[in-house]
Amino acid sequence: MVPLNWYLMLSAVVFMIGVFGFLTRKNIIIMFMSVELMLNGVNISLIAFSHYLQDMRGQILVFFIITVAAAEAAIGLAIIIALFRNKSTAHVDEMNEMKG
Amino acid sequence: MMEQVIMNKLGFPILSTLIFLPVAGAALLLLIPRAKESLAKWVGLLVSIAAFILSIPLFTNFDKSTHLMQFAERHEWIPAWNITYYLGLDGISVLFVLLSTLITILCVLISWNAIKTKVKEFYISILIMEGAMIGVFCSLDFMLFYLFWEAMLIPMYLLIGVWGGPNRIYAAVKFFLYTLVGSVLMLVGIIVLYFYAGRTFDILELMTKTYPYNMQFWLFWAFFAAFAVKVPMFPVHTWLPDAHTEAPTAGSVILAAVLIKMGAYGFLRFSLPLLPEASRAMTPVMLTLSVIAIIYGAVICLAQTDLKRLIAYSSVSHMGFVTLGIFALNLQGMEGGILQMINHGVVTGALFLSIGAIYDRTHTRQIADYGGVASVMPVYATAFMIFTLASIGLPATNGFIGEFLIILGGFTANQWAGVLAATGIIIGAGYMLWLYQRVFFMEVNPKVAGLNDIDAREIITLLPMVLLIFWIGIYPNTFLGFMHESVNHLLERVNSGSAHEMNIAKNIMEILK
Amino acid sequence: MNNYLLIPFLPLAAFLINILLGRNFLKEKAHWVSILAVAGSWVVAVMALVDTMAGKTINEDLYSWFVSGNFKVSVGFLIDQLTAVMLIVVTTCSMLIHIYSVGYMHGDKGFYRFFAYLSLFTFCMLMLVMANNFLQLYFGWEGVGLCSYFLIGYYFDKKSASDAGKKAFIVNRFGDFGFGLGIIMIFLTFGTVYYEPVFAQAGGFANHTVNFLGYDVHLMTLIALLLFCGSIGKSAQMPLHVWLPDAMEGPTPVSALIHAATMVTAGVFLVARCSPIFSLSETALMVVALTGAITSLFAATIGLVQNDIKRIIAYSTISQLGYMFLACGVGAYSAGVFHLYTHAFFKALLFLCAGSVMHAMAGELNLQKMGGLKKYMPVTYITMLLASLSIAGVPGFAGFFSKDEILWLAYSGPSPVGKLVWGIGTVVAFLTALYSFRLIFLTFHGKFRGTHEQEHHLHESPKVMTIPLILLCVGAIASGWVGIPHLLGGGAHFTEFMKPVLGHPEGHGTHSEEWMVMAVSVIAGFSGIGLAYFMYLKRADIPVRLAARFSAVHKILLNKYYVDEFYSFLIVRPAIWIAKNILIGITDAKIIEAIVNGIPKAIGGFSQVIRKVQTGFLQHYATIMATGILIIVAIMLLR
Amino acid sequence: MLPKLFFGYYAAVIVILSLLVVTRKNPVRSVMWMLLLFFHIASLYLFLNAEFIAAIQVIVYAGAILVLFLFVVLLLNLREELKVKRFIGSWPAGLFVSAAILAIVINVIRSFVLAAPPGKYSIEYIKEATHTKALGTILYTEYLFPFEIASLVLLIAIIGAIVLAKRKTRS
Repeated sequence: MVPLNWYLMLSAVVFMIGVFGFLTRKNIIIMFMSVELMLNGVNISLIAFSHYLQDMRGQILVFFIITVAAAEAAIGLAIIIALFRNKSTAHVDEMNEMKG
Repeated sequence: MMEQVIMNKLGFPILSTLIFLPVAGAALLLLIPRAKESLAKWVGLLVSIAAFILSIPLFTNFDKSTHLMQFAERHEWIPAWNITYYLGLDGISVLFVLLSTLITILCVLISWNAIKTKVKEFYISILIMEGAMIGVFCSLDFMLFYLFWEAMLIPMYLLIGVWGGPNRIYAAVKFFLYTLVGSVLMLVGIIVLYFYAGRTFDILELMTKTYPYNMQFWLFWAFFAAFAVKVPMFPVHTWLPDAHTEAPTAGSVILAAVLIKMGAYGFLRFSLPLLPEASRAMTPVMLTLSVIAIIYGAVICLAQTDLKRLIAYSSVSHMGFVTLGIFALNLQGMEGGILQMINHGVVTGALFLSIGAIYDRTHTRQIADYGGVASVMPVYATAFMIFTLASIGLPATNGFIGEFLIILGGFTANQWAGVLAATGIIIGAGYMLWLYQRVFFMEVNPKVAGLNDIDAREIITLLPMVLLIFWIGIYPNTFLGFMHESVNHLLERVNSGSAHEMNIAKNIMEILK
Repeated sequence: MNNYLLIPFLPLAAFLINILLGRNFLKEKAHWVSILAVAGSWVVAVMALVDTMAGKTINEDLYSWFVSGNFKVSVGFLIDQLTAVMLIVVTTCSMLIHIYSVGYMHGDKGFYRFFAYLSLFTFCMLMLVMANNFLQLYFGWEGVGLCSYFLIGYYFDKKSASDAGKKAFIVNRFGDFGFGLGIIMIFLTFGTVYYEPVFAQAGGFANHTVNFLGYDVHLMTLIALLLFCGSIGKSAQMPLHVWLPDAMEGPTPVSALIHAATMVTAGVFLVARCSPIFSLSETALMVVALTGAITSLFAATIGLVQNDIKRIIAYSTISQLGYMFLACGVGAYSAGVFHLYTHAFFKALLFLCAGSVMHAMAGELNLQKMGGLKKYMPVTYITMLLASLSIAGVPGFAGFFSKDEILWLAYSGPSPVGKLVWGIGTVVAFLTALYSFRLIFLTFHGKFRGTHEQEHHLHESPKVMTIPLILLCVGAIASGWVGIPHLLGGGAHFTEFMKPVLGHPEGHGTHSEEWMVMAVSVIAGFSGIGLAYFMYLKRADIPVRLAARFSAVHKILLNKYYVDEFYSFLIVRPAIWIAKNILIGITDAKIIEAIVNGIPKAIGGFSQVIRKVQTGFLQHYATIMATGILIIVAIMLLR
Repeated sequence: MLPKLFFGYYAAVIVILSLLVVTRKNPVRSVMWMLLLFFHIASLYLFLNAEFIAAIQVIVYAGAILVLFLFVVLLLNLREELKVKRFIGSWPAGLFVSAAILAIVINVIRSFVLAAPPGKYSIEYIKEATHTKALGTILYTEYLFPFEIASLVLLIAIIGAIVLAKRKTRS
């Protein structure tokens, strides 16, 4: 039997790789994919908990997360397209309209 | 707490009607096309007149024999936080509602030709202002009160900032920030009270509790921040001259006649009954600040070159009298203070109306640009003379009754306060008569030669003020009668649980050894 | 009672009619309303006098003015002997001056306005004397001050006139400041402001002291002196006399009515009315007596050198008012009121004659440009001469009896300063005669010194003006006859009549002393007249030489002891300077505004620093956020 | 032992693929690696008795979302992407923060013990009721309301995406 801790560690690693990608990549699409990676990391731990606790709620939650992820991907990518159209770049370091 | 109030028996919810009729009128104005300016004016006028007529039952049906809240309405609003929609009037607040409805009509009238841009929006602001002002005076729920209190800021901010003079943005922002900083501190105070008193915003219920002195002390200063700014008391008065100077006529009138009364009203309605011990302990400070305001405001008027600025500083001085009367903590002072609030509303409102009338003709506020106006506009000069005399407290005008009672009360509370306040009256005569001389007397300044005298509309605008000045001056009992019971009750509350005597006769024995 | 209500309210009605309808409807006929009203008041006032002589006094409330707790005050009327005399003085003078004004103000563009103000003044003055409580007295007091302000500044397009009006009002406010405090002290002491209970209880407080502004003072002295502050202002006593000479900017009938006969005497009336309070304080009485004496001397010396015909009479008024206070100060209230009553006639007459002269001289006021007018205007000359004889205290004339009574009571009375003020009073009697006859001689005798144009224009005034002069002249001669002392075989009826209100002063002196006092004052009066004759008619070079010889003294007198300049230097200019430079310049601008604007500025400056954190890069924000999470996680999990 | 071996394989591949996703310069390659990653994660779900979720993972993530990503990547014409640096200047900070959080979390997870009692959805129960039915029953009864909201979220997302991505007609 694989201990729960292993799954959780895997989940944490995937999540933190996502965080790392989000924090460091220039390309906004890759940043977006990093976000998906983070969501998947969370999903792994939720499914693992669901299995070990013998409780369906974890899976329900994952189900909703995937739904929201889909919606988020649609909107996010639409924003990226709109952004690209205006700025002709997909690099976040070239977007600093909010500079104080 | 229902037994503490007399529910509204008029057959219709008069206070709610008074609050929301102007708001509904404002909503109606929204529907009017922008181009139809005169229609917007007429709607504004009719709505304000309707509100005034509806407020008359408050005057006629008021039961002067009780201190209880009258015309009360109470509905659940946000039960989760125990916030209720709770309205009512007592002898302290009823006159201000009447004043508000009257002043609004006059503001609409005086702005008839003066406002040329964004006419519809102007009247919307005025009407919303009216609703909020009445709401402040009627609220018996602290949260509701705070809501109206802050709601007043927005139309006033717009009135100054959109239709004001050249430096209006600065004045509007200054006005807004000053008042907001104060009221936020009050909000903290309200929340503290809410939790201490067992989660209620009901003002009447809060008044039945007693609070530890330490807490009272801090709450007093939190409330002071809100109310003193509004009054405005001495060190926080500098927004007033700017706001008055830059505001359009109607804005100045509302500001002078009603808005700055709310500070003093707040002291009466909240600081004194909720925090009696702190109020008593802070009396020396408050009296000192009042006396400083009286003399400081008066002396500073001597050097003003701008008409509206001069009247604005005279407001500081007159409101010093009001706070002096209130914190004298005796019957004469307090009744004088309340009456003086009405008086100041009438007189300073009238002065601003008059200045607005002549400003429409000359477009200058500099005193040096005037001179000899009495030769050119005799009717106007007569009206202005009456307002000037009322402002300097000549007997038979309303100013005298208020100032005399205040000085009597102030002198009883603290001899120095009374004596120093009385010197304010001397200086008051000095600057007002000097102003009158420079504007109306002497040779006709070419800049005012050939001006038309005030027309029927302006006479109608000023006439109610003249009548009120003499009515209050010659038979003030009509108005003082509203106050006796409520003020007595308030004083009982303030002086409860201490050896401090409110009866003047007892004070005499202290004076006479 | 109801009839008596007509006394004040007829003029009020006339005022309202004139002010509302005068400009558009009544115009040149405005005087009818006012004259009829004041004539009606006069008739009722005479009825009131008759009633009071029969011993009937009235004290009734009309309606409750205002109530606040135990403070209650009404509009109400008290008609007793003192009031009745004042009513006669006020309505008579007012009526005659109204009539005179019809001629004097003829053709003025503010004709209706003038009569409206006169009516309003009459109303206020009557409210003042008829009040049965202090607050209504104060109402009338301020009301007459207001009318005085209006009428002094009647020619408001002249700067000097509007300045003078304003000055009168503000200077009076200084006095009223004390008066108002006095009323408050009265209320705090007695719990009421009605005369009757106050005077009834006053005796019970005779020995009380009170803590006033940190000092323990004698209660009655305090109240009396506070009230006296009001009198000083209204009756133009030192140091608040400065407004009265300037008040001559108003039309001459106004000077006669307000600034000679009635309003300025209100101060004396107040002291007389409050005699039960004043009598309880020796200090207060002494202050009153000395103030009166010093003022009368001071004003008389100024009057000697002035050249403006109306100003001389104005200083004469101040001086005579000082006399009245002198009388009150030695306890001889009825003598003071008696002098008030005779003075009203001869001083009003003097002013009206001066007005008549001005009328003839087309507004010229300078004595040095007149001379020899007696042949052009005989009625004016004779009436003015008689008035001057009266004021100089020539036996038989009204002024003689009142002045003599004052001097005798000062000399013989119990007052510790009696002998001193008697001495001053006698000197003043001499000076009065001197400047009065200087005026007569320079105006009416000798050669005309003005321009030819003026000389051509000289004429006697119309009947509507001369008839009031003649009627007042009768008063100036005969009004004193009601008070002929026992010594001269009279009955001293006036004093007897006033006794219920003002008490009877006890003078203790022998008949020979009384003769001596009388003789001294008569001699002083005649020598003044003689000296004036010598100096201004026979040897006109003497005054010039004297002025040159004592140029410093002359200059001080000519400039009225520099009191105006002193006030301007001490009060007016510092106040404006402080307002401009300290309050606006420093307190408001540098301190309060600095704090108010400084806090946002500091916040703004701080924001300028920390805005650099806002790089606008998404990932910098995200990194900071992640760092925050790191810290939270570290704290929560590694605890 | 076998399950641990399986787990070891999947875990290693998932970590490697994740790293590849976030470090590739060419976005198209990242998407491809991510596709592979999702299949591995789906397999892991099967391993945890969540076959429905595994299917969803493949269908929605791999089939829908990633295709969308691919579309966008191709749409944006990222030729010059290959010429610039892939990380921002301050990437060490990001690396440090994420590594530090990871270190802490791993450290805590090591000693994590599941203390709660197991629920009723045991393996036997699911085997009997079938996984989809068990999930469906709870989804359409207890979680009906969130489910409806989720559908609303999707609807709004569809509209929002159209509005945002649509070219402005007036130029």
